[in-house]
Amino acid sequence: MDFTPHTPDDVRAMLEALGMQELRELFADLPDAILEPELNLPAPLSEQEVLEHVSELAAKNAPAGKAFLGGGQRPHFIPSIIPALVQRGEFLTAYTPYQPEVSQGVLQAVFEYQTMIAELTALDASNASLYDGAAALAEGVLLALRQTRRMGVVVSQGVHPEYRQVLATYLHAVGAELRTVNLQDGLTPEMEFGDEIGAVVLQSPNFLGAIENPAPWIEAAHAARALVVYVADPLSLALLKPPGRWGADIAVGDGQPLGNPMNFGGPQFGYIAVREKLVRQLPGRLVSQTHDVDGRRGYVLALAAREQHIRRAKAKSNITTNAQLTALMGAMHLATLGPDGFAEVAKASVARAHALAAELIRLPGVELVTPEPFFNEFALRLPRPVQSVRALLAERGLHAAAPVSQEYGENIALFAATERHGDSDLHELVQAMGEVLS
Amino acid sequence: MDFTPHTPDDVRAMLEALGMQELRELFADLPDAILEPELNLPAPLSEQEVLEHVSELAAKNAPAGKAFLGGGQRPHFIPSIIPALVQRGEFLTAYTPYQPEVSQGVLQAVFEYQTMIAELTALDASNASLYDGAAALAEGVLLALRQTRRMGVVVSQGVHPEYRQVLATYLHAVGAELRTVNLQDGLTPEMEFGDEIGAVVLQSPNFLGAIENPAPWIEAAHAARALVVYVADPLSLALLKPPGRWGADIAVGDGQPLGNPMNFGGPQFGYIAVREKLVRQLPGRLVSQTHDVDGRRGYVLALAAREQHIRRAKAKSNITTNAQLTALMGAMHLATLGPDGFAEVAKASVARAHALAAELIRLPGVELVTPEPFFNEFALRLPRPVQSVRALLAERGLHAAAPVSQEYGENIALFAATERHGDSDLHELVQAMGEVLS
Amino acid sequence: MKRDFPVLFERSRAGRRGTLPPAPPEVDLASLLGGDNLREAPPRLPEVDELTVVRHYTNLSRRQVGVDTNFYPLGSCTMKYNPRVNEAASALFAELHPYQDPDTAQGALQIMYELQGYLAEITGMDAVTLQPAAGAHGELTGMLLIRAYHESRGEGEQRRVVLVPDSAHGSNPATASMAGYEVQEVPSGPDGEVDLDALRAALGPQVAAIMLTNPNTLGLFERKILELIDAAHDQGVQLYYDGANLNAIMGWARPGDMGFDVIHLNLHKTFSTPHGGGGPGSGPVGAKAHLAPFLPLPLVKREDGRYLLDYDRPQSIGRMRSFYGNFGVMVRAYVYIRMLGAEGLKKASAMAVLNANYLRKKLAEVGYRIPYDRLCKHEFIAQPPGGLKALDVAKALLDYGYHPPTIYFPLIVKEAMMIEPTETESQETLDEYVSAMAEIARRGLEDPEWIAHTPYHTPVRRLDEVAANRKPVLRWRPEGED
Amino acid sequence: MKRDFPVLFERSRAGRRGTLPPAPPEVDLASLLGGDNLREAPPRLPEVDELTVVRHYTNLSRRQVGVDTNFYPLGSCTMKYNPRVNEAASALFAELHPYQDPDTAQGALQIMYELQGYLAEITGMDAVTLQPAAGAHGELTGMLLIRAYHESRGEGEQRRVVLVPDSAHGSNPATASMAGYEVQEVPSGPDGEVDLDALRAALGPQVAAIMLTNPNTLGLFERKILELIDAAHDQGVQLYYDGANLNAIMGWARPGDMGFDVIHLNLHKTFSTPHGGGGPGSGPVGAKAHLAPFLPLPLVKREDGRYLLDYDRPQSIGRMRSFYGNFGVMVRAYVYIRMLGAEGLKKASAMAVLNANYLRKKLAEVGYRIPYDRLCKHEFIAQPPGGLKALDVAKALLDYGYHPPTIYFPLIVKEAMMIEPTETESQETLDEYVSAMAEIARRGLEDPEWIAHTPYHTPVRRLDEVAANRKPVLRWRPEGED
Ligand SMILES: Cc1ncc(COP(=O)(O)O)c(C=O)c1O
Ligand SMILES: Cc1ncc(COP(=O)(O)O)c(C=O)c1O
Repeated sequence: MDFTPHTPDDVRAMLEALGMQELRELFADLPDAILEPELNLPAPLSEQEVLEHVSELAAKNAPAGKAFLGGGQRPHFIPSIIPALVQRGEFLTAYTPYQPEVSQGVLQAVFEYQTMIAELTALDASNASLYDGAAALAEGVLLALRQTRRMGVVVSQGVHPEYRQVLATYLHAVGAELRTVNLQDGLTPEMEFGDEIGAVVLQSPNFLGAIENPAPWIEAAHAARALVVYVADPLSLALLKPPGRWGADIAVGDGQPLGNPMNFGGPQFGYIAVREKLVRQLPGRLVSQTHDVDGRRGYVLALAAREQHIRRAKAKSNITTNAQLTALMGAMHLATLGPDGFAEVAKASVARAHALAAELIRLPGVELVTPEPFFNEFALRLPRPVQSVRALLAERGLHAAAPVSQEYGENIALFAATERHGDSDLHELVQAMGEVLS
Repeated sequence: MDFTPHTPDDVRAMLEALGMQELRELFADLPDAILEPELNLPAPLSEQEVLEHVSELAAKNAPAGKAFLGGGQRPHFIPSIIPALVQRGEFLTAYTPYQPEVSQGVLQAVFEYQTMIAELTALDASNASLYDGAAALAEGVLLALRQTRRMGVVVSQGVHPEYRQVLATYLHAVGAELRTVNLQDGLTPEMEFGDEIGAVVLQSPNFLGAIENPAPWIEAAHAARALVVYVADPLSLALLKPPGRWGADIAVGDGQPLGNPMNFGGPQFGYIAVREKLVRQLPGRLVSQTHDVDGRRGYVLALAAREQHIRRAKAKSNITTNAQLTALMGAMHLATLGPDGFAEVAKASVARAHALAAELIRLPGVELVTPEPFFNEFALRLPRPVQSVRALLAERGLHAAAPVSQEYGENIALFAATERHGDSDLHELVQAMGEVLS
Repeated sequence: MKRDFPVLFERSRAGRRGTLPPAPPEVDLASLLGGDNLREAPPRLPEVDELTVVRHYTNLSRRQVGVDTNFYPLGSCTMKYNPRVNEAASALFAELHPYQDPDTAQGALQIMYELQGYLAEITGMDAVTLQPAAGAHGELTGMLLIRAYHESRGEGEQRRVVLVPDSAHGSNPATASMAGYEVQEVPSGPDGEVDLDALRAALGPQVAAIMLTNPNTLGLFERKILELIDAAHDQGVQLYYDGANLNAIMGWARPGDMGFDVIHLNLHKTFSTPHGGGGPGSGPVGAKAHLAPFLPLPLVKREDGRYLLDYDRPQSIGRMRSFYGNFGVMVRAYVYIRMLGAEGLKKASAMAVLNANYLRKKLAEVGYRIPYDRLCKHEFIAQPPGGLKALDVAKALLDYGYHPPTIYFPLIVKEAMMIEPTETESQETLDEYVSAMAEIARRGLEDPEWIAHTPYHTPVRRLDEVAANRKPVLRWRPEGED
Repeated sequence: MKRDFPVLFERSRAGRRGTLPPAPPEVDLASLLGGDNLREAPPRLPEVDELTVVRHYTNLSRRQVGVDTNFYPLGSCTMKYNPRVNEAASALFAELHPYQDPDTAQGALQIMYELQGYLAEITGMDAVTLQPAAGAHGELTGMLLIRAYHESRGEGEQRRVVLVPDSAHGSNPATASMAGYEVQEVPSGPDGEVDLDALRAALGPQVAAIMLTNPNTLGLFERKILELIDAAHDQGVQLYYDGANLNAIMGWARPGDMGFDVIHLNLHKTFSTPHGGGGPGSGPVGAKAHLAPFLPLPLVKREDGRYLLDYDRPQSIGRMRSFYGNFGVMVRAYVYIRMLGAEGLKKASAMAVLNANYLRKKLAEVGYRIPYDRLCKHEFIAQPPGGLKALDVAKALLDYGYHPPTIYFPLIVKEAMMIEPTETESQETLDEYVSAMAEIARRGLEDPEWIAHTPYHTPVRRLDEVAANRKPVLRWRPEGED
């Protein structure tokens, strides 16, 4: 099934209007040599058949809706209104709101999203979204380099290793220097920065779950006139002092914990928020309030002169399509929870994670790697190879013990807990871990 | 969680506006003796908790999405657009369109539904829907009795036994006489009707799946000036000669086969269609086209003088709430399939059922009870008690062999097949039946 | 630029396809089905592509309002918020067949069993059937229970009359007729309640039942309910409670405790299941022990930890519906009750009553007349000020973004506007609504032309209902066909 | 009566709750998290009930158009129908965690593996990464492959320039910059195609790559493509294909066969995944064998019937995104490809091109100018007649129920209207659109005042963009706060 409405008669009539007889004539301007290749693809399916096929594939996976896995993605409960609202065709099938008169729905939703991100981070302005946390980090650092006109970057090893890898790829491209500072006892050590450093990056809670004290780094960075890029899990901002309050210039992160499904890692969205003075350096879309000719409030895309379609080679970024729908889900999620519900979810997550850690470290050979205080994830050193522990747990229908990259040490696994885990879930995992490790 | 928006401050302020201090005062007009009973109900749950609970209950069922069960409900494939569209909040949360200016969505959808039902049945007019097939039958017969001013009803045993039971309940209430004519060799025998008979009811394909020849009954009924109520599975009307063409006056049936989920038997919808002269006897809502003050086409509820809210004790029926949303799903389903797709689904269903019957009757001791031609359901006499066969199949993950009431004979089971069944599904059932019966 | 919105059939083009089913097996239909049985011409369904279907219904929905879009205080209809969690929950049960082995549907039967129990507890009844498909269907079921009861006592012939207050919902007298009874109207007194003396006078051995709504359709609680019921019971008369208005007193009082013998509920009102543009609903019926043997087939019972469908009920009135009722709706109501619990149900009613009284007070302050201006329950009746018509106020409200109240009902109040805000609306919404009502009243009195021609900003404007009734056009036809 | 539509924050009331999570365990946050680390004041999120959230977003969506509501011929964006089956399918995979044991995600990995293969087949490339999150992200990935390739050959320092036609999409030069290159524009000739002589002149050992869209943004197929590529390859220059426009030639020709070295695709355009109001998308990149070693980490491979994530790729440019890309979008595209198959993809492109040419012809007939009036592919450029402005025609279209084309792009055509009808629109829709365009032209020329003030019937009318740029208001603030 191909979704084209054309009947054979339609095709004939339309070709005739063009003075043509055959569809091939529509491709007469293509070189003959390459025309009409045989494509080796499976035969077409009806909707019923494709859904049966995909359901069979889905049955080959074990859903991880109660995963104890973290590392940038966690299972959170998503209220039923959110898929119902976000899947309304108008949100789903619109594109970038170039025509504001008929796009107030998306525009206002973005404006509200920007406000929420500014509130969470305690910074002045957010853009409309970026691809993911890693891209947000890369864009945040490039922004800092543009602003400071420097080419040196220092990143803490506490930043998600995959984010750092993406950052490295982006920075290599523009010839910037990236230096990584290793964690000491699970925390970012204090240090000073030279005047070649334009951006200083740390994450809190860091990749191992530990809550950092960012004050010394921020002070040192500002002393060197570098900008601070602060990577924060947005759920942590329900309870923890926000980047803006610590003095950070730029906050970035991944929106998944704001009620986006895990989707095997994507799509979700990246957020970026900055201080006022950096607004015109922001990459991507920005929505501004304004008014129409009748004086009614309305919203438009603003400051497009930063963007590729106007500025081309000199644009702040090449980003075009962002992650509007998943960001909208995040905004709906925050709206549905409100400040109290948001704090309660975070609190439940913290409480569960601490309860779980307390149990797991009592297992023989298990050691807490993450220094306290930690948030809702923590790393353990296990007495056995982590991949096999994860596999043995999976056989018991449990998803836990995400392997942590070697750079942090041997046999380290990450665990997380959220509001989705009840006492019995924790108990089941502890039980299984006991069996698996014994 | 109770979905009330009132904060404690709101409650206080609103009570104050009423000169009250306590909520209890709002119930001061209730007798003290009965006020504030202790209700013994489970403790309130959050959305997350209730979904976990209900998911556990759901896990205690075995979904019958590939059931070979019929008898008024069958699994059919539902295109994804249908739930997406029907669950739009405007359709879901509106009520009877009393205010046509803001209800054109529902009104026009009903108008189109009425047109489709008229087309399927080859009759002149359909109402907006009734509860289910059984209620539609009862209402159809009451309509015929009103019109003929008679109190005698003859029904073929080929009509779904549950529908006949409902009919009996309704007719007993108004003191009408109901006579049932038994099937002979699976078909309704020819007969004549006396002049006390106002309504004559038959079903084709009948409950055992056999396609009846309704012509003799219809002729005999009309000779006695009785009206004919024809019960038809709407899917069969994709291929079979429609009630209107056979000469029936009233067609009724259940809309489930038009892409309504089975929902353990409800909700779906009942349809009723009649000849022009009976329109003002129809029960329930009717939507008519009209125009607005600017001359634009629009739709309104019409002929309300038939209905309870105007006519009270003299209304044609007491029906108020009908089955609008499920009827809308039926209309969307027909629109999505179109005449060709509708015929193809019916054809696949017929082909599968015949292929299945051909295989099953080769099993030892199995006998085809339904005379040919049949449509997409058929009855078999089994060499073992049907309930136990059904149970043994269920253990193998198969849903088939619906027990047929004793009145049709001993150990009779109903089987159905639809477009959802592939060759391998049929094969699996035949295999399992072989095992279960051996 | 506002053009007629096309009927889907008008978008049809011969040969165009929507969803393609898998190619059906090649079979000879004439030989399988009998050549004479085949349809000569296919039904003329629209031939449209999938995008056209999507656009058509999406845009139709945009010509429609609902609780999800607007404040919708339609009296007697309890247009409360319909939680989406209900939809998510009921979808988990969509693929159950009513004839599958009950051992493979234990979760579904458990829900029905527990819901029967919860509703009995909430209403103060002894047994509940979930079978009726809507409120009116429940009414008929309930009246047939009463009838069977009288018949079982040999009083079936004698008790031919059902008393119904003149304020009753139309479905009550209509139901009594369908149940084979003669309907006798009982007048309301000047206080809006049933005239107890008139009622006493009407009682007698010929009376089978009284159908009452309490609070009644004026939103007033019948304060003499206990005496009334005693008087009726003394004469062997059964008391029917129309529970469509239970949202007013849930958790605060139980019809069973008042003495009612039978009750129907509207799950699609009180228990938050969506109205769907007119249904499907669900109308469970609760009955006292003496009526329980007559409840329709089957009930769900529990035996040795298993749930089963009980057909062994020899005194039953029979079946009211195929299968087991609107199960999908039951799941929604079940979820709602589980989320609210006893305290939540009680709070919901309290907030519904608070909202109604607050709105009554505020509307009175801006000039609307309140014919029975006393403590109301979940709804109340207002009348427009001056010579304004309820219809005009309703139409003007459309331009202000509100769904109007029920108008011209109950019939005993002139220019009645029956307003039921429900508990899920906030004080701000009520205040904004009052402002709009005030402005409409002021403007309408100043400028009768303006109000007589409202609405101006709706997808269509006032429609010609007279033409539709005189010469109804109930189906689309291709041009040239009549 | 048309009032400002409130911002959700304005509907907030202190203490009001939406969804209630289960009550969290009682713990002392200060001791668990460190007192100094705690937030002093909670973020000021809206405090609203669930119904308010539902109404707010429902009504916002009613202030929004999309493919589901309107014909949306936005050039360069391929606003084709987004089948709902895609959504149903991707929902089946929503609860997979990227770090769960790959043996428990074999179905997901199989989809990725097969999709890599299908896209390679469709584009004529040797290897595909699914990691990029959108087209522009794919461009950057592709350009980094080229860079790594040149570096691997010791030509990294020398090849500093990327050639980009002046008609290119803005993301191309922006990408080249992000990839660390100097951008040099190549002019288009009078026929709208790249000026081959100018291009040849620009070629040299300093050039790393040419980024080309073919058909280009004028909708024209670059007829000299094979010569052009030969000339570039002769100089060691790599050819980048911006595949955002693949909808024009799918199944009819493959960029790989033309000689391109690397390509990105937009699953959210060509492969029918929804645009979501601006994303998320997915921008897979295909590469010829010589570039494959540089593809980002990880790829999905198959070994002994198992699917696994391959990180063992020493020459890789590294990671472009966390995890494995926008998997949910991949499922949608996978479903689409499986439904269409080779013949369906080919038909989709043919109908897209047929629609574009038909519309081009018809618009010319009613007076629109077609600057390059020859066979086009999936889109074409038109200019309004007389002195009309593209902007005004666009705004007038809004009142006629259409989403306007892309306007003022590409930059090389004055008053450009870039029209891409896509294959999922019917002839009738195109004809109706032409009528509207004709009427707008006629009326606009007759009545310049009318067109200058369009639209009249939209939720808001023309908005003050100058004010928004001069003094942007990027967030809501409570009254009194600045
Ligand atoms: C008071 C009252 N009784 C009975 C009914 C009938 O309920 P239903 O519409 O579900 O049949 C209604 C609603 O229409 C009602 O408001
Ligand atoms: C020709 C062309 N190239 C590249 C892009 C960039 O794709 P994306 O928006 O997915 O980043 C687009 C679309 O915006 C495009 O039209």
